[in-house]
Amino acid sequence: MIASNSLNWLVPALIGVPFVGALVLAVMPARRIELFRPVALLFSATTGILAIYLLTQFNGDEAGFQFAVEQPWVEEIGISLTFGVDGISLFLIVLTGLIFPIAMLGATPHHDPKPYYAWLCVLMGASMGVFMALDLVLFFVFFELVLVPMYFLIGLWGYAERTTAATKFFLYTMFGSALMLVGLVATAVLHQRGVGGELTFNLLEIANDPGISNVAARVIFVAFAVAFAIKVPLVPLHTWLPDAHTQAPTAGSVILAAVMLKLGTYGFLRFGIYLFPEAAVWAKPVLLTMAVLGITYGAIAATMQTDLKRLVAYSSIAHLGFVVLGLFSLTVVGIEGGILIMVNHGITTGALFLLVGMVYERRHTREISQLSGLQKSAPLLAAVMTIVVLASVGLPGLNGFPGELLALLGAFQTSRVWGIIAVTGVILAALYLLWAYQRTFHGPATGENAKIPDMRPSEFLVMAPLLVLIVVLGLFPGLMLDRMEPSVKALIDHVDESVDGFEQSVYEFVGPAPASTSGAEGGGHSGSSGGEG
Amino acid sequence: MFTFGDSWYLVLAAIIFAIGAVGLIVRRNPLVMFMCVELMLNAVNLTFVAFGNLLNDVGGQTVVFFVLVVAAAEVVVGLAIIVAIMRRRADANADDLSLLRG
Amino acid sequence: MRVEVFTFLVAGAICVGGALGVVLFRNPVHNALSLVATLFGVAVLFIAQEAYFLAAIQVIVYAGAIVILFLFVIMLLGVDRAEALESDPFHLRRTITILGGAVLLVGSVAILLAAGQRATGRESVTAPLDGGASDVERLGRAIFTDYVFAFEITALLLTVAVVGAVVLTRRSVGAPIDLEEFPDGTAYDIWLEDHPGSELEVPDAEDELDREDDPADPDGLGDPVEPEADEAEPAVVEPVGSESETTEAAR
Amino acid sequence: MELIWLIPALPVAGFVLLAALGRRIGEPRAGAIATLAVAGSFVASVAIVFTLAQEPEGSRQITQTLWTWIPADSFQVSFGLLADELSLMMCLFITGVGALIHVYSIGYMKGDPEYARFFTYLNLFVASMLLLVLGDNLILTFLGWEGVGACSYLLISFWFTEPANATAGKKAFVTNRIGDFGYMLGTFLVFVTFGTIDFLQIDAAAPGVSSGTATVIALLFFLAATGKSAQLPLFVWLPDAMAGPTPVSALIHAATMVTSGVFLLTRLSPILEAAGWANDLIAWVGAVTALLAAGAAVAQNDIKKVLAYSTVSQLGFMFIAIGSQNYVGALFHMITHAFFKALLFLGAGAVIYSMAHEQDMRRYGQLRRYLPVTFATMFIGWLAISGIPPFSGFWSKDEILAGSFQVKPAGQLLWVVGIIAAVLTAFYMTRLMIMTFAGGTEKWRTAAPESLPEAPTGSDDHADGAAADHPAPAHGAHDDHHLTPDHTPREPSALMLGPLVVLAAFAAVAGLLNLPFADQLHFLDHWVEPVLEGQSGLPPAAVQWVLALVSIAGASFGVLFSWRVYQRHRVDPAKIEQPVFAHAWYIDDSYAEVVGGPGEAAFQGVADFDHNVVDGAVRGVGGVTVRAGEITRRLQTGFVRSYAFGIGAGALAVVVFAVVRMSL
Repeated sequence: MIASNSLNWLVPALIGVPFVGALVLAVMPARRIELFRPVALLFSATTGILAIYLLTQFNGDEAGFQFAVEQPWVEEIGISLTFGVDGISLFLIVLTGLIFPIAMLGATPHHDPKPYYAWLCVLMGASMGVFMALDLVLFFVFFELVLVPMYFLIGLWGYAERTTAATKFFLYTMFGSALMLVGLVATAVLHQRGVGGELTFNLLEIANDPGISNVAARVIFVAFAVAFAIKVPLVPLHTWLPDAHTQAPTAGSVILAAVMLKLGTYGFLRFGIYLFPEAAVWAKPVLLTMAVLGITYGAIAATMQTDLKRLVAYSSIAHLGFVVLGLFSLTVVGIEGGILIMVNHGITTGALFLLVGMVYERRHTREISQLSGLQKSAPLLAAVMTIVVLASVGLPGLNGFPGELLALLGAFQTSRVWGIIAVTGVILAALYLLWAYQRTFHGPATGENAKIPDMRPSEFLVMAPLLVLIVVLGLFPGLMLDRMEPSVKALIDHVDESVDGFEQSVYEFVGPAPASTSGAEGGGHSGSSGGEG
Repeated sequence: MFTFGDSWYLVLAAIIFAIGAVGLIVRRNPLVMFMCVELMLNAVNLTFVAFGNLLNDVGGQTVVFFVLVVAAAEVVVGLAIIVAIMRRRADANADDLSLLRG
Repeated sequence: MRVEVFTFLVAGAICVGGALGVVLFRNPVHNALSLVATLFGVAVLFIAQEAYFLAAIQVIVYAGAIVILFLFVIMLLGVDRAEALESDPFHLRRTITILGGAVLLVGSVAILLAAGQRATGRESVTAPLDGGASDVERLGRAIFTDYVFAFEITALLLTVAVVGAVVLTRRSVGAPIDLEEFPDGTAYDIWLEDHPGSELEVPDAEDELDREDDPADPDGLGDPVEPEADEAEPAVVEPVGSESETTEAAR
Repeated sequence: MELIWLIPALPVAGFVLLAALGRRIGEPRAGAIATLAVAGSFVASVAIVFTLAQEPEGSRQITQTLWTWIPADSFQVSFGLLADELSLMMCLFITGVGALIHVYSIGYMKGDPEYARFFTYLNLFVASMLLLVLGDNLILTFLGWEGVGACSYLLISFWFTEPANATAGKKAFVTNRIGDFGYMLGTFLVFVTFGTIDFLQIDAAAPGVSSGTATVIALLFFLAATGKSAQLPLFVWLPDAMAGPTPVSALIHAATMVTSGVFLLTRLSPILEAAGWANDLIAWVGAVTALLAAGAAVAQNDIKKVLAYSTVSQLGFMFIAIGSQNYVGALFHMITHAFFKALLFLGAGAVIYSMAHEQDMRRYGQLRRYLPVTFATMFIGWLAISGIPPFSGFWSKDEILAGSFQVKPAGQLLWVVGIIAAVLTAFYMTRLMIMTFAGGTEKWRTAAPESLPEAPTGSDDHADGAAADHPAPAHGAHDDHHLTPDHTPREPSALMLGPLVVLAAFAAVAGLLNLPFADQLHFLDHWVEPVLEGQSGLPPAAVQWVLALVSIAGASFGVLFSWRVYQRHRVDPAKIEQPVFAHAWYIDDSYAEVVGGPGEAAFQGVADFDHNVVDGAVRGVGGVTVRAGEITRRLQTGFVRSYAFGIGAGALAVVVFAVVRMSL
C-alpha cells in the first residue's frame, strides 16, 4: 500500500518548515515589528512551494500512499510517526500550502503581529500534519493541535464578540474530539484483540485487516462521525461556525473556511469510509440526510442573514453539505466531486472572506443594510466579487461547478430522492449570493458607500492567484481528477471488498455501448456509475 | 494486658497527629498553624520509623529522611510567604488571607 | 524492657504535652518552645527504635534549624501577640473540630489496639534493617542506591526552596500596600456583606452558647469577631481548662 | 475543418481583451473590437457552412474535441464542439444578428461611462451562446446555458444604480436557475439511462429507451426550457428583463438566448419522439403561453413591455411546433422571429433613444414625421410579426399552425388557440405602431408624465424593488435628458439605422427559407433534415391553403380592429385594456405575493429557528454550566482553615469507615 519514494524528506519538510517558522518568530526580538510579516511569509511561502513541488513529483497513476515516512514514536503502544500522501490528500495539502501565504498577504493584524504570525505558522504546520498523518494517534494530535492557534487567532485578533466565539468554537470541537479519542483507542485495542499481535495505531494496518465486529465498528464510527460532523460542520452541529467566522479576523476566517472545515470531511473520508467501510455504508442514509439538510437549511439560513460574513459562513455550511453528499454517495464520481468541492470551496470562500474583509476595512461594517452601490465607487472590487460569487454559485466554467455536478450526480446515482432535493440547493445558492451581492454592490451609492476607495493593486495581486485558480480549475478540473482517480477507485474497491452487502450495481445502459464509458480507464468501477436503476 | 509493642508508638503518633490536626484548624495565627503541620509530620515520621522497625525494613527510615528534607523546604518557603505577608499587615491572621475565595 | 517502657512513657508524655502546648498556648513564642519539646520527644523515641541517625537529624534540622527559624520570624516581625483562643468567628466549627479530633483520635487508637501486634505488610527481604552494619550505613546505602533519584530531586527541591524564599522575602520597592487595595477586601468584609448586621454583635459567653441552635444562622457558622476586637483586648481572660495543661506542659 | 473552435474563440478573445484593458481602450474602439470579434466568428461560421455544404447529405457533421473537461470515472465530459446543420444554422443567425446589434450598440451606448463593460459582457454573451449551440454534450451546452444566463443577469442589471434593474437581473437569474434544476436532473437521468451525455450517442441510443424514462427526461428538459425561453410558469422574468439596455433586449431577450430552450428540445428530438404525452404538454403549454402573453401585450403602455410579452407569445408558438414535433417549423419561426423581433426592439430602441429614454407609448405619437427610417423599418417588422404575407412571419407562423392542426389528439383546438393568439398579435402590434408613429397628436407635448396612471409594476422576488418597467433614466451621458414638451425627436445616427435596414430586409424575405409551395423550396427543411428524426409531416396542401387563408383573415382582422380603436377611436381603448391584461393575468403578482409573503416569512422562520432553537440549545448548555459554577464557587471561601477543616473531615470519615468495617 505504501509506495516508497526517493523524496521522503518532502513530507517532514512540509510539516516542519512552518513550525520552524513559528520558532524563529518566537525568538525574534519583539521590537523588529517590520520583520515579522516577511519572515512568516518566507516560511509559509516556502511550504507552499514545497507543496507545489510535491504536486509535480506526485505519481498520478499510483493509488497508494507516496512520499511515505514511517518512524516509531511510542513503540510500547504502537504509536508511530507515519505520514503519506495519496490522491485524496494531495490537493488539500497544496491548498493549505497556497492559502496560508495568501491569507498572510491579504490581511494584517491590528496589534501584536509577532504572536499572530507565529500562531499562523503553527496552524499551517498542524494542518499539513492532519492531511498527511496515517497513524490514528498522530492524526488526533494534529487534529487537536489545530484548535489551539485558531482559538488564539479568534480570541485575540477577532472582533467584538471574539472571546465568546473562540470559547464556543474550542469547546464545541473539543467535545467531538473527546469522542474521537475514545473511538481511536477502542479501534486499536479491538483491532489487537481481533487479529492478535502488537497493539498498533497504524491506519493502513488496521484498515486492511480490522478484525473488529460490525457492531463495534459502527459504534466507533459514530464516535468518529460526531467529531467530524462538528468539524465539517453538519447541521445541526453547525452553530459554532457562524460565530467563529463572524468574529475571526479576516485571515482566520479564510483559513477556517479554506482548510479547517476540510479536516472534518477529510476525516470522514480517511477515518470514516476507509477505516470502517461497513459502518459507512450502514450510516450512509443518515449522513446523506444530514448533508441534504445542510445544503438546503444552510442556504435558507444564509438567505436571511444580515451580516455579510455570517452569510458567507452559512454558505459554507451549504457547500460542505455538498461535499458530504458526494462522499457518502460512495460512488467514485461522487467522492471525486466531494474532493473537488473541498478544494474549490477553499479557494472561492477564501476569496469571499478576503473580499468581505476588504469591504469591512473600507466601510467598518459588515451589515448588509449599511452597504449599497459599492460597484459605483469600487468597480474593480465589484468585478472580482462578481467572479467569485458566480464561482461560488456554481457557474459552469468556473471552479465551483465540476465538483457540485459530480457530487450531485453521485448522489443521484445512489439515491434519487436525495439527489433531487440536493439540486434545489443550486437554486438557493443563486438566490442568497446574488441577493447579497445586489444589496451590497448594486443600487444607489449613498453616503459613505460613495466614498470608499477601490481595490489597491496590492490587494488585487493577492486576489489574482485565486482568480486564476477559479478559472483554470473551472475549465481543467481534469488536472485534479486524473491524479485523484486511482486513489478514489482504490477506496471504493476497498469498500466493495470489505462490505459484502455493498452492491456496485452494474447498470444496463440503453443503446449502443457509449464510447465514453468504454474509454474510462481501468473500468473496474465503470459500473459504479450506474446507480440502482 | 497491654504488652508494650510497636503499636504503642502508633497510638502515640495518632495522638500527636490528632492534636496537630485540631490545632491546624483551630488556630488562626499562620505561624502556629505551621507548627501544627510540623506536629503532624512528626507524627507520621514516628509511624514510619515504627513500621520500619516492625517490618525490619530500612525503607521506613529512608522515607522519614525525605520527609525531613521536604518539611525543611516547606517551612522555608512557607515562612518566607508569611514574612512577605506580615510585612504588609503585622496583624494578619489566616482568615484575612482569603483572596483566593471563589 | 522496663527501660524501654519507661523511656517511651516519658518521651511520649513530653511529646503529647508539647503538642498540646503548641495548640493551646496563646503566645507564638510559647508555641514554638513547646514544639521543640515535642521534637525532642520524637527524637528520643527514634533512638529508642535504634534510628540514631534520624534522631540526630531530627534534633539538628528540626529543633536546631526549623524552630529557630520560627523564632526568628516571630522576633523579626514582632508578631508575638496573644491570640484570643476562646473567640473564633466560626464558633460552631471549632467545637465540631475538637469533637472530630477526639473521634479521630479515639478511632485510630481503637483501630491500632484492635490490630494489636498484627501489623500489616511483610518482613523485608531486600534491605533488612538489622544484620551487621549500622543504621547510618544502611540508610546511606539505601539512599544512594535505590532512592538516589529521589535524593537528587530533594537537592533540587531545596535549591528551589532557597531561591523561592529569597525572592519572596525580598523587600518590595514602593509603599507597602494594605488589604483595602486588594480586589475585594478581606474575608471579613465579604463575610459581613453576606451577613449584614452581624458586625454590631460583640461575642460574649452567654449568646455564644445559644448560637449553635440559632435559626437565623442555619449554617451554624456563628458570627465573626471584628479584627479590631483582637487588638482591643490584648490580655484575654484565660480559659480555666487550658490553664492546667499549659502549666503541666511547661514542666 | 478544424476551425470550428474559432467560432466561439473569437468572441472569447474579444471578451478577454476588453475585460483586461477595456477601460484603457475606451470608446469607441472597445465597441469596434467587440463588433469585429463577433463579425469574425460570423465569417468563420459562414465559411464552415459552405465547406459543409459541399459534403454529401448526412455526413455534414464535424466534431472537434478540444480537451477532456471533466474526466471522472465513467462520467467523461469532453470540451467538444459539434458542428452540424442545426448548430451551424444557429451560429449563423446568432453571430449575424449579434454583429448587427453590436454595431447598433456602438451608437446606442455612446457616451455611457460603462461603455467598455457593456461590450465586454456582450462578447461574453455571444461566446456563451455559441458554446450553447456548438456543445457536443449536455454539460458543455449547460456551460453555455448558464453562461448566457449569467450574461443576461449582468446586462439586465447593467445600470445597477437603479434598484429595479438590479432586482430584475437577479430575478432573471434565479428564475432561470429553477429551470436549471430541471436541466441538471435531466442530464443525470440521461446519464444513468444511456451512460453518456454526448448528443450523438444519445440520439443513437434514444430509440431504445422506454417511453416512461423518455417522458421524464423530456419533462425535465422542458422545465429547463420554460426557464430560459420564458414559458409558463417561469416566463415572469422576461418582462422585467426589459430593464436592461435595449440592444440587450434585442439580442438576448428576443433573438438568441430565449430561443435556446427551443434549440435544446430540438437537439433532443429523438428523446421527445419517444416521450409520449410530454409532447402534448409542451404543445399546450406553448399554446397557453402564446395566448396569455399576447393578451398581456394588448394592455402594456411601455413599448418594450409590449415587445417583451410579444416575445413570450412568439416563443409559445415555437413550443407549439416542438410539441407537435414540427421541429423545422420551430426553427423556421425561431429564425424569422430573430429577425423581426430584433428589428422591432432595435426600432423601439431608436425611438426611446430619440425620445430621451421615455418608454411610455402614451407619450409618443406622430413620430413617423420625425423618424422616417425607423418608422419604415419597423413597419416591415410589424407586417412580418402580424403575419401578413409575403413577410417572413407569415410563413413561419403558418407552418407552425399547419403543423399543429394535425396533432392527435385535439390538434384542431391547438390550432384555434394559435389563431387567436395570432389575431391578438396583429392587434397589439398595430396598437404599438399607431400609438408610436401615428395617432394624430404628439402626446408628449401635452400629456405630463404624472397625469398618466401608474403602469403595472413587474414585482420581484423580495418585494424590495420597484417597477422594472420604468426606463433607467439616469445613466451616463443621458443623465440630463428628460422628455420635455418642447422636445424634438431626431433620427439616431447611421450606426443605429444601418442594422435596422439590414434586419428589415431579412425580416421581409426570410420566408424564402422555407416556402411551403413546392418540396424543393423547403431549403431549411432539407438542410436540417439529417439532424431531426421524427419530423412530422404537414397536412395535405388543400388543408394548408385553407388554414393559411384563415390565418391571413385573422391577422387582417386584428390589424383593422386595432386601427378602428386607436386611430379612428371608434372604441374606447379602456374597454380592451383591462387591468387583468395589464397585470398579465396577475401571475407575476401572485408569485410576488407568495415569495415576498409566506415564502420570505418561512425563510425568516428557518433563520430564527437556527438562531433561537439550534444555537439556543448550545448556548443553554453553556449557561447551565456557568450557573452550576456560580453555585459551587461559594464552597471556595478562601479561608485556609475551612479547607483544613474539610481535609480533617475527610480523614475523619476514612477513619470512621475503617472502624465500622473492622467492627463488622
